[in-house]
Amino acid sequence: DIEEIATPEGRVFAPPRVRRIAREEGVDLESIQGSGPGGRITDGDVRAAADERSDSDTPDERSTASPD
Amino acid sequence: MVVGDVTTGTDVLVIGAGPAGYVAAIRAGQLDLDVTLVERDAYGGTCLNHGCIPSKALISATNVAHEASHAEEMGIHANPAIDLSGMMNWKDGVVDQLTGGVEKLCKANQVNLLEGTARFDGENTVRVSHDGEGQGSETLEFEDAIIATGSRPIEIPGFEYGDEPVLDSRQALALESVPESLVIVGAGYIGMELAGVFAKLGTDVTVLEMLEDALPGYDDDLSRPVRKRAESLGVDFEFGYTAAEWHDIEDGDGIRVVADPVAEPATDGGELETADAESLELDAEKVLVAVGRKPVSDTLDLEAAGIETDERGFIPTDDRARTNREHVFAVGDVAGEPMLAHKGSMEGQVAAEVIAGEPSAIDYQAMPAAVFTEPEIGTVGLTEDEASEQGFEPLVGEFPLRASGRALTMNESDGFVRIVADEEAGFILGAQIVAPEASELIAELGLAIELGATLEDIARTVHTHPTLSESVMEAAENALGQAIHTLNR
Amino acid sequence: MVVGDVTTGTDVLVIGAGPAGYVAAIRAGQLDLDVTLVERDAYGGTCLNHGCIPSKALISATNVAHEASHAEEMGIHANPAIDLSGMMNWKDGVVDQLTGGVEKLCKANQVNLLEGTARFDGENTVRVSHDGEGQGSETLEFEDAIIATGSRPIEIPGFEYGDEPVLDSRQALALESVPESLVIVGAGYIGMELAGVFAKLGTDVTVLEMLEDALPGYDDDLSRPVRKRAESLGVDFEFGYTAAEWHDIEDGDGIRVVADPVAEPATDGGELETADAESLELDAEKVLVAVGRKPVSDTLDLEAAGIETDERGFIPTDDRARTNREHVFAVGDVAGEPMLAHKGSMEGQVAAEVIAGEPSAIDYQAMPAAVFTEPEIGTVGLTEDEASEQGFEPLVGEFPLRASGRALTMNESDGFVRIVADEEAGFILGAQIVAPEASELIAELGLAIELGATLEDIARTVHTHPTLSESVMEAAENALGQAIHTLNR
Ligand SMILES: Cc1cc2nc3c(=O)[nH]c(=O)nc-3n(C[C@H](O)[C@H](O)[C@H](O)COP(=O)(O)OP(=O)(O)OC[C@H]3O[C@@H](n4cnc5c(N)ncnc54)[C@H](O)[C@@H]3O)c2cc1C
Ligand SMILES: Cc1cc2nc3c(=O)[nH]c(=O)nc-3n(C[C@H](O)[C@H](O)[C@H](O)COP(=O)(O)OP(=O)(O)OC[C@H]3O[C@@H](n4cnc5c(N)ncnc54)[C@H](O)[C@@H]3O)c2cc1C
Repeated sequence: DIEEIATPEGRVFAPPRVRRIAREEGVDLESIQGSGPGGRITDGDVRAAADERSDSDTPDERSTASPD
Repeated sequence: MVVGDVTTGTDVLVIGAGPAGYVAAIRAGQLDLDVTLVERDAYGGTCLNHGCIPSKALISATNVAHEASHAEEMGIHANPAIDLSGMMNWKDGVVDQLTGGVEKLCKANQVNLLEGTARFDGENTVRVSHDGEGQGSETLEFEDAIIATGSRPIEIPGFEYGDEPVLDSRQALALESVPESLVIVGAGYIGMELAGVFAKLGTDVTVLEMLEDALPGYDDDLSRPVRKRAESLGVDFEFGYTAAEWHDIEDGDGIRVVADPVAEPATDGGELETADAESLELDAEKVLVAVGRKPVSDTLDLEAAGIETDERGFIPTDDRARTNREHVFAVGDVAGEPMLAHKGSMEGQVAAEVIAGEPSAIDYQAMPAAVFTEPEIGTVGLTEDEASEQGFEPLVGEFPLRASGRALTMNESDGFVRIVADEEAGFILGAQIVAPEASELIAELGLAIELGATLEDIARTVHTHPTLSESVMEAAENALGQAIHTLNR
Repeated sequence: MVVGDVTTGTDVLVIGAGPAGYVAAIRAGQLDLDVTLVERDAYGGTCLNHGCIPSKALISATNVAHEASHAEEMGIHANPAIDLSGMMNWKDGVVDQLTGGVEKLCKANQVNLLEGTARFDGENTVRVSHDGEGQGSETLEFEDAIIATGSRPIEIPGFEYGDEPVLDSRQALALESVPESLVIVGAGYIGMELAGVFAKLGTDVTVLEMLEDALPGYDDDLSRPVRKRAESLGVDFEFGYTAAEWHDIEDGDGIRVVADPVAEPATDGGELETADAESLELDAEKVLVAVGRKPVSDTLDLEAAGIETDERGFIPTDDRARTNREHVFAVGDVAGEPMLAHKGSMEGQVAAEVIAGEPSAIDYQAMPAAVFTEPEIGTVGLTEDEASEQGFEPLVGEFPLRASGRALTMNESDGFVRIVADEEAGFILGAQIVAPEASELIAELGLAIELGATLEDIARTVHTHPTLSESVMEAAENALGQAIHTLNR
């Protein structure tokens, strides 16, 4: 009873266009905390997750990408 | 290869031109794929020729006549005469217009059309045999194939469809005269839709159903208004019976259908007890068997391409509509439940897009379904029970049609709109509607579910007055404890 | 204060029990406010008693009769007789059921009901006078007031409503016999809805309209199918004329309506030219004036509370439904265009919530509207032109009803669904629908706009087959260049 009720597994709340972007970017929607109403996942949430991942995946690229 | 045989090739082969196959072919054409669509019978498949479209045409037409003759309360006195052959001609015209349209759309989207029956002949080939004498066959090579061969009605022992008084739904939709009496075996959606049509045509209809209610796939409170309305049209129901056999009535016209009571587990949990009710004998002019449909996968020589089916004959697929073979897809009725046209069309689109390299997937949150009875039923997503089973805390809102101004002005006040949401965030999880136009009203809720909309989103969207769609808004408000036109629970 | 006068108090006073006022009162009650609703005439206001509801009831009923008598093509032969008094009784029953419901709902939500006419008497007081002899009046003190006094039909010079053959819409909806012939002045939505009703009742209808088309508030391609259908019902249109006067026909029954051609600016941009067409003389049994409605704000002594109106008599309000006085709100028709029931109800809710301290506001993205003609019109949000004017690059998708399987099975193929989106991100900006059930179909698009849905979201939401709502999906797909059932532009 004290346990927090989490959204049942496998169910994400995100519009079709966001689900498509997630597939394109290879982002797992279940790993994202949505910023929309009620925790709905938005385009921006997915793109941010994609950016974050590519940032941490390719640190070298990041340093070369900022020429100063 | 047989001498004299022609081998041609295509990038994408689609087998079957029903709503799954022709949609796949058109989308493939739009994506500039070289696509060939093979159909053995008629463009549009079951749905356009013998299913959705002719059934809905007859439902609309018989409704027009029935409404007018039952509108004394509204001050209208009419006694319409129905000319069945006129009605069937009109229906056939509707079908022709739509199937002709499908053919044109295929051509306009550069789909190669091929008439014939396809069977796999290897990993990347089918043989297409043409009907009629001397038509022969040809071999077709493909890179990717989409199987969209649909389904056929299930037969029950003793009721073979070839026999004259035993009808399947296709034959029932093409009768040349109104039967005086009809036994319908099966109270699923096809049986119930046709029970309404025939009752309104003046046929004495009896529905036999093995289970204990009409539309057994639906919750009681959804099916009840439909069953009651059917009863008020004069339809008799016999629940808990299975059709055992039929024979011609001696010294008389018509046939006698014998139905046996279903053996039920004893309520005390003990051993199986043969129900002690006696067999029924129902006399009728014809009997329509509508007990379900099964996939058309047995006539395709699937083994030749190494494609697997499950124990019921469906071809299992993944979320890209792919079978166990990477280059072969299956869509529509042959790929599994729910056997609905729009489910097949969506899968057809996905298959074509995946072949074209697009990031498409079968990722719907909810599949709507409708029953075109009186009143209609429309459902999408989860029921309250299903939501609980999946671990949600369901929050439910309802609105009864008798409180809807629009429903009263239509003289139709049976039914309700129910919305199931998740208590925590208010996300819409499902909806069940019994109402006139339920098939249309469910669209808003389907969109709501796909978008991840909440109760508040629906409640705060202005809905036109006076419409039935206001009932959707009111049901959402009711879940939030702030409905205006009904008391909040 | 007058001797013998009673002063009572209420936290929230609502004046007028139409869809704006009663909804405000119910919501206030739900929010535990002490609320009093004053109504001088009938619960439900114009909408339930003399507007939306009775008009839609008569539209439905006459449609039932008309459809049945025009369904030969579908094999149905009927010659319905209409008993107008039966139809009116049924309609009155519908109205009574709904207005009785409103009264019950008010009581169930602890709304104090007071019959009488309210006028402001100071900043925080109204006098409520009771009709009937010796009923007197009382003073009521309030902290916050919500004005919801609605609107009344505009009169045109020479056509006073008291005169027997000159009808307003309220009287037209309550006629005791079917007029043989009727001139309708004004081809707005009320005029067009009633033109259809009377034409189907058998009346010889002529519609006079000052401007050049029926439903002049709507784009040509939306109004055209409606005008054409009306013409096929036998309705005559006279565009570019204004009603000038009427007189009894000498030596005959009925009246003669004289209509003058409208003076138009010369097409060469020169000075005003009196159109050289001659005046028209139209003989008819009655004339219905439906040229618009104006706010009921002149009978309230608004000055006593310091409340301002604009030059047309509307009470300007901010996005909290507040007038220029902090503690006084105005909602519904009296607060301005669009004069629609659902707009008023939404404002009523907001006013009550703001008074209760909730963070509510009038913040809708789009206001739907419907015309219940044949076919219906449903609109929401921006047209293509409006979207351009607002700086969007509009992307438009359309689907013609003649390509809809469901429409053909209803024998109704006039019309289309159009969706306007913004090209860049695909956000839905508006929709225009002419179709059967357009009033219901528009709901999905209203929700789409409120939620910021895109074309892709609608296109990827599975829609039930066969339904009219598929046309919404197809229009979205058409905008994306990937419609299946129509060619993509
Ligand atoms: C009476 C009735 C009413 C219905 N009403 C509805 C409804 O209202 N809504 C709804 O969603 N669904 C309805 N359905 C179900 C709907 O018809 C099916 O779900 C739909 O037709 C499935 O589409 P499909 O493309 O998978 O198969 P089908 O439509 O069955 O098409 C398959 C096609 O493949 C062809 N074919 C098969 N094998 C071969 C081969 N080897 N070579 C070449 N061609 C082949 C067949 O000739 C057929 O044309 C109804 C069904 C019936 C019977
Ligand atoms: C024929 C017709 C058809 C229509 N169809 C539609 C439709 O389909 N959809 C739609 O959205 N709209 C329709 N409308 C418009 C709709 O009726 C109005 O928009 C709606 O009624 C406005 O609601 P309201 O609450 O602002 O005012 P009203 O409904 O006009 O209610 C105002 C109430 O205030 C009372 N009142 C006024 N002054 C006082 C006072 N001083 N003291 C006490 N009480 C007072 C009146 O008696 C009345 O009951 C139609 C209108 C007509 C005439």
